[in-house]
Amino acid sequence: MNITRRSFHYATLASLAAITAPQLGRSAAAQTPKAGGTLRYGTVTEVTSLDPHVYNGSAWKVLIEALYSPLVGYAADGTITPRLAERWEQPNARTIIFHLRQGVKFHDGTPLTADDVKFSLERIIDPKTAAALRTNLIGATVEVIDATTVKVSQPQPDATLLAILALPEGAIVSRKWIEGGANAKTAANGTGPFRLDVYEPAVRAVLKKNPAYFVPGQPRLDTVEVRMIKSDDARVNALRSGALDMIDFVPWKDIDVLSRMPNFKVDSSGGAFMNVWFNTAHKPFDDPRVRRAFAYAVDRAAIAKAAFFGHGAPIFGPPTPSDSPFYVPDLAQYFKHDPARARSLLAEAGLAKGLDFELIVYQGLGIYTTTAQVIQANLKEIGVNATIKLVEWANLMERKNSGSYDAMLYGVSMKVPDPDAYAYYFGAESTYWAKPIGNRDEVLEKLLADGRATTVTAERKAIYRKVEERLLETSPWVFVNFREQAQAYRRNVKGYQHLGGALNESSAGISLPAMWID
Amino acid sequence: MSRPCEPLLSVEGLTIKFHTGAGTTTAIDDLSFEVRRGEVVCLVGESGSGKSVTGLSILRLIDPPGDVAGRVLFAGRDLLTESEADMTAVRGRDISMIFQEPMTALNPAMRVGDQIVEVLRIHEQVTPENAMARAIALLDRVGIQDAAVRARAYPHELSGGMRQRVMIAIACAAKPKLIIADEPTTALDVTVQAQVLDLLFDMQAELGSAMLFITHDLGVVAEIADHVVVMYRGRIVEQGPVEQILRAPRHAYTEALVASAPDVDAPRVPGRRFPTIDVTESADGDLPVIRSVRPEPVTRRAAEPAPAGETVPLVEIDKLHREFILRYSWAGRPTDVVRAVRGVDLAIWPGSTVALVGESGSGKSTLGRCVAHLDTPTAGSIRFDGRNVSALDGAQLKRFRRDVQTIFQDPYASLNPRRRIGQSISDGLAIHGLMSATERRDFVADLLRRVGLRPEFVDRYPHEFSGGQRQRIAIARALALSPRFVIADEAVSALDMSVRAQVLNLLADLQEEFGLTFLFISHDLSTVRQFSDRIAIMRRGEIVEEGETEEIFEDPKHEYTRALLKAVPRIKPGRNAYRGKGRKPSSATMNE
Amino acid sequence: MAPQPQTTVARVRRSNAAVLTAATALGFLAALSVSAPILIAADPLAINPSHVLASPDLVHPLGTDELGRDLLARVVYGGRVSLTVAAAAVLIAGTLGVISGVAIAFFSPRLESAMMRIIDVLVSLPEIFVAIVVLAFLGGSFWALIGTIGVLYFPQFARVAYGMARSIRARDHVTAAVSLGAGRLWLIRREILPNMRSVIAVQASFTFSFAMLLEAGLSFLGLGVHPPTPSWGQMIGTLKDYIFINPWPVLVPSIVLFAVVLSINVLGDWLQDRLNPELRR
Amino acid sequence: MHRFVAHRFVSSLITMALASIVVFLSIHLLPGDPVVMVLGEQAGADPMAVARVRAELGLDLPLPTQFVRWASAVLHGDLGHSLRSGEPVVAELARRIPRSLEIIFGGLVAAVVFGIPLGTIAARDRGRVSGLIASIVAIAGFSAPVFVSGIILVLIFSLWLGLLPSSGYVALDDDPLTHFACLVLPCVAIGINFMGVVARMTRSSLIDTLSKDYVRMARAKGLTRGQAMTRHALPNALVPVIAIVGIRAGNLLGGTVIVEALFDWPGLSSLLVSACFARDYPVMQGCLLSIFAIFIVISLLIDIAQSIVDPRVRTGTK
Repeated sequence: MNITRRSFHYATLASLAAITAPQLGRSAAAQTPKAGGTLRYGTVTEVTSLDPHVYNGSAWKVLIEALYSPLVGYAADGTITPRLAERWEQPNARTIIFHLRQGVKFHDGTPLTADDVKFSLERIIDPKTAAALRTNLIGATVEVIDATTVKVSQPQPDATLLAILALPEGAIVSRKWIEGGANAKTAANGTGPFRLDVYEPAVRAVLKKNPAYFVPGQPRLDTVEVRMIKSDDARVNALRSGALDMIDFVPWKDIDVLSRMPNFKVDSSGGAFMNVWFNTAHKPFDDPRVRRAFAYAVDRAAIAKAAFFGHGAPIFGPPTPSDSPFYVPDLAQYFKHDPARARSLLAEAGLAKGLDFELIVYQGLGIYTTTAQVIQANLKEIGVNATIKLVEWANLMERKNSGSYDAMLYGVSMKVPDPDAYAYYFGAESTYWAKPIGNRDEVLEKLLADGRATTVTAERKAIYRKVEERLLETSPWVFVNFREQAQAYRRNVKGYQHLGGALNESSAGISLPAMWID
Repeated sequence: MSRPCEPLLSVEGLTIKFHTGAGTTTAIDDLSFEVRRGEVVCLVGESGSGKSVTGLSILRLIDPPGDVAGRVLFAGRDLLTESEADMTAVRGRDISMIFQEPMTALNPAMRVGDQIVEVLRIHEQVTPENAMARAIALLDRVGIQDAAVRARAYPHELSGGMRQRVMIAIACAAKPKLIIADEPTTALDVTVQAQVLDLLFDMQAELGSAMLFITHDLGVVAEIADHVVVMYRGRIVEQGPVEQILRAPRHAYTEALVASAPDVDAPRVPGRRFPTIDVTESADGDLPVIRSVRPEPVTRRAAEPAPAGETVPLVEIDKLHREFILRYSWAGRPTDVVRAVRGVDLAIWPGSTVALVGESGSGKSTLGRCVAHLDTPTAGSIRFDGRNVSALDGAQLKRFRRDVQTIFQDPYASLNPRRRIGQSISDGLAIHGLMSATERRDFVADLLRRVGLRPEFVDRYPHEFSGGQRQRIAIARALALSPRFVIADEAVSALDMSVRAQVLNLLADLQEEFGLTFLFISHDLSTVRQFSDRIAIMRRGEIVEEGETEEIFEDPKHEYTRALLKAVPRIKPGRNAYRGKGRKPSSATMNE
Repeated sequence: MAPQPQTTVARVRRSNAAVLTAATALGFLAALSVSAPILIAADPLAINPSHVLASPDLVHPLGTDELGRDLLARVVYGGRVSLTVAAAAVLIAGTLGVISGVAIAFFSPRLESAMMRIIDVLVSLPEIFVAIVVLAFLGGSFWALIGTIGVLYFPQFARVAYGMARSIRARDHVTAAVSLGAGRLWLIRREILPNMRSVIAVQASFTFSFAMLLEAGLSFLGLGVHPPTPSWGQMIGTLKDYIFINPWPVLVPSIVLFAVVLSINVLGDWLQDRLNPELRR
Repeated sequence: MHRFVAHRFVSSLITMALASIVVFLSIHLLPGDPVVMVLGEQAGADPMAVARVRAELGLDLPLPTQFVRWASAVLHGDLGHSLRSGEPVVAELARRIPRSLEIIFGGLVAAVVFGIPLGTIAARDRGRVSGLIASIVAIAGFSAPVFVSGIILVLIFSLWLGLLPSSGYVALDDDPLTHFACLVLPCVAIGINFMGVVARMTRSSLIDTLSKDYVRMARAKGLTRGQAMTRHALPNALVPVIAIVGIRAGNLLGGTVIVEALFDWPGLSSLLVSACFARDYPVMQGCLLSIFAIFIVISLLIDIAQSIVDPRVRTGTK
């Protein structure tokens, strides 16, 4: 649900970044990059804060990725690469030691030190910051070993630590700058390939090349102009009329339209996924049979076609992309569209006559209302009357946090390429979904704890298979479909690599230093 | 008086038809008359007679024009066939026009000087500076003091009389050969009317123009006209020299019209009724049969008003003040106060009629409203039947509301357009919970008969009635509660002369029958002489003179009363008070 | 002033063809909406994901929407919603506005100006803000939508009613009723209200068209009726997204809405013209 | 005249004070918690974090205290800081208001330029086909939802003809030409919508004025029909039109959400709406307060404009 600038937390999910366009990389390599030029980029997100630790929508990720650098980062193929740390070692499952690059300077000219790293990570952990990565790093300690060496330790073994620190939200900020009273929401001082030239919250940001960037030859662009255009039509029309070079979040209806046009290229891949959330404390949704009945009733293919114009792969099993190492093929067809089965499950639960309930739906986006209407029609087939209640975001949040809902349609974005994300989604202590409604599944809790404690991939695969089986059996959510997130750009924009899964939102940020205008 | 031979304007067989959703109406039917050089022709008629349409159609200013037939020859050209461009050259330069309402006929958003300049610059090649100089000279000529300053004024900053002077200046600016004046003085007070007429004919004499003067007022006709054209329902019923028309009218309508005009110089005869016009509609759509009716005087009066001193007055007004605060200062103190009524004392004896006479703004209506308890005096007291009116409440106020009724000036506004007249008349009974529904119906039918209307009208709406009929309905409504005291606030001013006489007669009859006491508020001295027992003359919030009717008329004490009396136009043919006297404008500037 | 029938320009009626057309169109649509369940066989809620955004064919005379629902059925049923919302909102706004406007005109001068201040505040509040506030409190629903639009337009009625009530109160026939002993209630019921009916009717006709457009605007912002219930505004707001895929579906509700608003305005204009001499004060 | 305007001004200030209380209350009583919006999806559900941030923002104080704090800050020219961006609200408003005024002004100019002639034709030719057509064209302008007419404008002028940018905002000092090019479509969209109101008002006011004696008088002076119309009838007929244009301009301040969204014009309306959805109290209050203030200024301007056109207003005799 990372579409708008609403604040979301990151999440980790059992998937490494998927490369959807390897051919792109080849064609890009075949051409000679040019230096200079301006990229005009239109984004749906109205970024209202540039604080690199507090999530502020997908374009925020792009911006902070361009302005700041984390210790390590993701390469276009999803592997972890050096950023501010030129190398690192992992002495045990709880600890990582980072060796910083020499001579890196912040945009204001102050040199980067280990102390800045300690400050930054502690700032993330500090509850006052309300940082995106806080829950992942709670309890972690940061030790400055020398001016260029930092040790990060977790109290328990943590397989996800490096993956977490490689996210853009793990940005390193200057202690001096922050403690000097700078407003990190409206200004930026990082070590990234670009520096902030102009910024108007929710309207635009202009980035200029950072000549002192630590990667030689990058960035290639002189200027990146980011325009925040919430209206889908306005954004698409701006691209079509040549006012923009590239847009994110291409509306699904326009993906095919733009693809057919000769001067535009559209890259898309699965990102966030849509779900029906139940309040398992409310009758009759405390009964797994009822929830499973819903899961059988929903016609995911119809939704993919109607709401996403074919650009939303149905999720019949767990929400793990097929290119993930944690993908389990035999679970992938778990819930097929089967109204008869759904009816019999309802009958088993004593609801042969059907039931009435209210489906809470966000009002601000067409895909939600369209999806909700298909679900409503599907449920009608099994005798369930769903009343769609459209609410604005603030209301949705309030309902989510107070548990005042029977069921709601909710989009979940993948933020971290690790299956530990399940703990965030379903863990009893996570305020994301389970805690406000008091949902606790001891079986699941145990599995999730095990999964986090081991770093051996084979063991983790086995554990997370059980996690997924358990989730499908109990169906606290009905997984509906992946939302393809697409970027469209003019053919003369080169060097862009579209990434899937959890890195989807960061694609533009990761590609930006290498991009150029032909 | 013989007519000059050469016709300046010759209207021949003018016929105008309008097409409306309801069908075709003939506004003007086969009209022919002439206006010769230097002559004053009066077009006389009651409302709806087509006299104003005639004036406008000469200049082709009717919008939309309708179907026009006939010829309008002006200096040998047929204006009806001229091109629109040629007409614009005629308008204002050859023929100019003066309208009735100077407030609405002057552009409220334009300085008066500019409005004069405009007409000069349309018709002559003059520089703006010269035009303005001439405009100021003209303003000076029409008797506006400080003309250079007043030229920069907006119409609303001038008094009614001054505005009409500006109109005259505009009309005369291009030295037209013919001036069409459409009721130019009707909206003015009688004293101002005299001055404006004075000026108008002064200017006419100076320019040597001819004039087509449209009016309903025979008094004015008598004073100004050479030749009179009498119109009725779009047709000319009679025309001729003024002496002939007024002294020896040939047509019954003219005769009735002359007879029904009140004569301010005729002494009061108690019980006498005004002559009226009787109209019998003919079946074939032709003109109705018209005759003049002179009712016999009512010899016996039911209740001769008790002379002063013998009984207690029904209404006693004591040092009454009424101030209107238009603006407050920041501190909440009034900064702009109009003192409408200033220390009025007046007593009204039971069964009598007191006429309160004054010009506009004299405070007479405010006084009436205070007496009717429709307005609250600032100071002083009004006692009705011994009780202080301002202190009335509850049952006493309810009783007062039954005892005191008001008849208003405008019969078009005083009846609720959304209520059947039967409802309107019986509203008072319903409010006071008198009688059952059937009784009320019978009672209303009776009342309607009594005021001279057919009982079947009970379910009709006001718009189905003529002005005179509506005023009768308003009277019936006022009488439904059997009041003791009736305030008639300009109750006949809006009515045509013939209807006015009928309504006045009705009021007099009703007074006899029910022993009513009247406060008769009017600006018109000519009607009150016959009608009232006593007269109070009001001016600027004060009563300047009060006394028996005949005393006031025969021996006015106050200078203002005398001025008022003198200004009333007399229907004495041949008097021609304003013609050719070549008076200096200085006399016309008084009292402005 | 004496009546001057001769200066009242003969009232010209605009060629009544436009009015007639407008009235016929409205009447036809209203009749269609009322009798929708009898006339329209198709279910406006039945989805068909394999036949979306279709142009007219034999099965779907007006094509289908983004979920493959029959557009004819949806336009007709949507008309019921849109017309009901607008009518009910106008009714609420009119009733509240007339009551408060007339009441204020009868208050003491101090209270009168205080109340008018409050009305001024309501008028200057941005529509969208009011809509968000009301919907946040009531949650989006059919009735909340009616309430929102009603609340938004009530101050305008209040102003008109207030002005009319004051001007009518100064007329002689009201004074005459006072002098007959009529109380406030009598005056309001029999003298004031009947005489402002026509002006209120004109205001209502214009408000009706504004209400329809506002419904559309709120639907555009996702603040309208809840799907799958169709309303014209909501249909336009949704279908306009697909204009590059198939421009036909969005045209259907747009043209209908346009025609209705146009018709109402033509009628309103005509009504105002007819009343114009009455309005002259 | 001065007194008249001053009086209006003072009573407007009272209105504004009243309005700010209404606004403050309605905003603070809204369901939906700004703290949750600040904290986001996850932390927002943590009661401890919520309580802490609430206290930090002073939102835990009793409402009257909060109001007094806010009001006294406002009197010192401080509208607080945005909960989302941390920017001073004043700075945000200073950027947004001129842009809003720009499209509103442009829209009104377009509306007046097209609306007054249409209304004049409709009044002059009442009862004729030309008048009917003018009326219908005018009405048609606001019979289409602005998002439909806006899209049609983009389709024609931007995507088909390629004459104008489909959307966007460029600062005047960055690129004046593009700035005005971007301005055209939103202004036309507002103008088309509003043209009908102007035309209709002009029409009914003019019909009224044309029956006035002074128009006839003007023609009796020898002016042509057209001269009488332009010199005498129109100036007087425009008095109520000015009022409606002004009031409408005020309404547009918070009423151009759809146009701003459609044309990506970052004005006041979209700020207000996004602040509303995010429950960014200081920004909401700042927006509404400035809308009220501009409303007051506009109504003063209306008074002044009317008094220029109609001298009767000046002396208050009307």
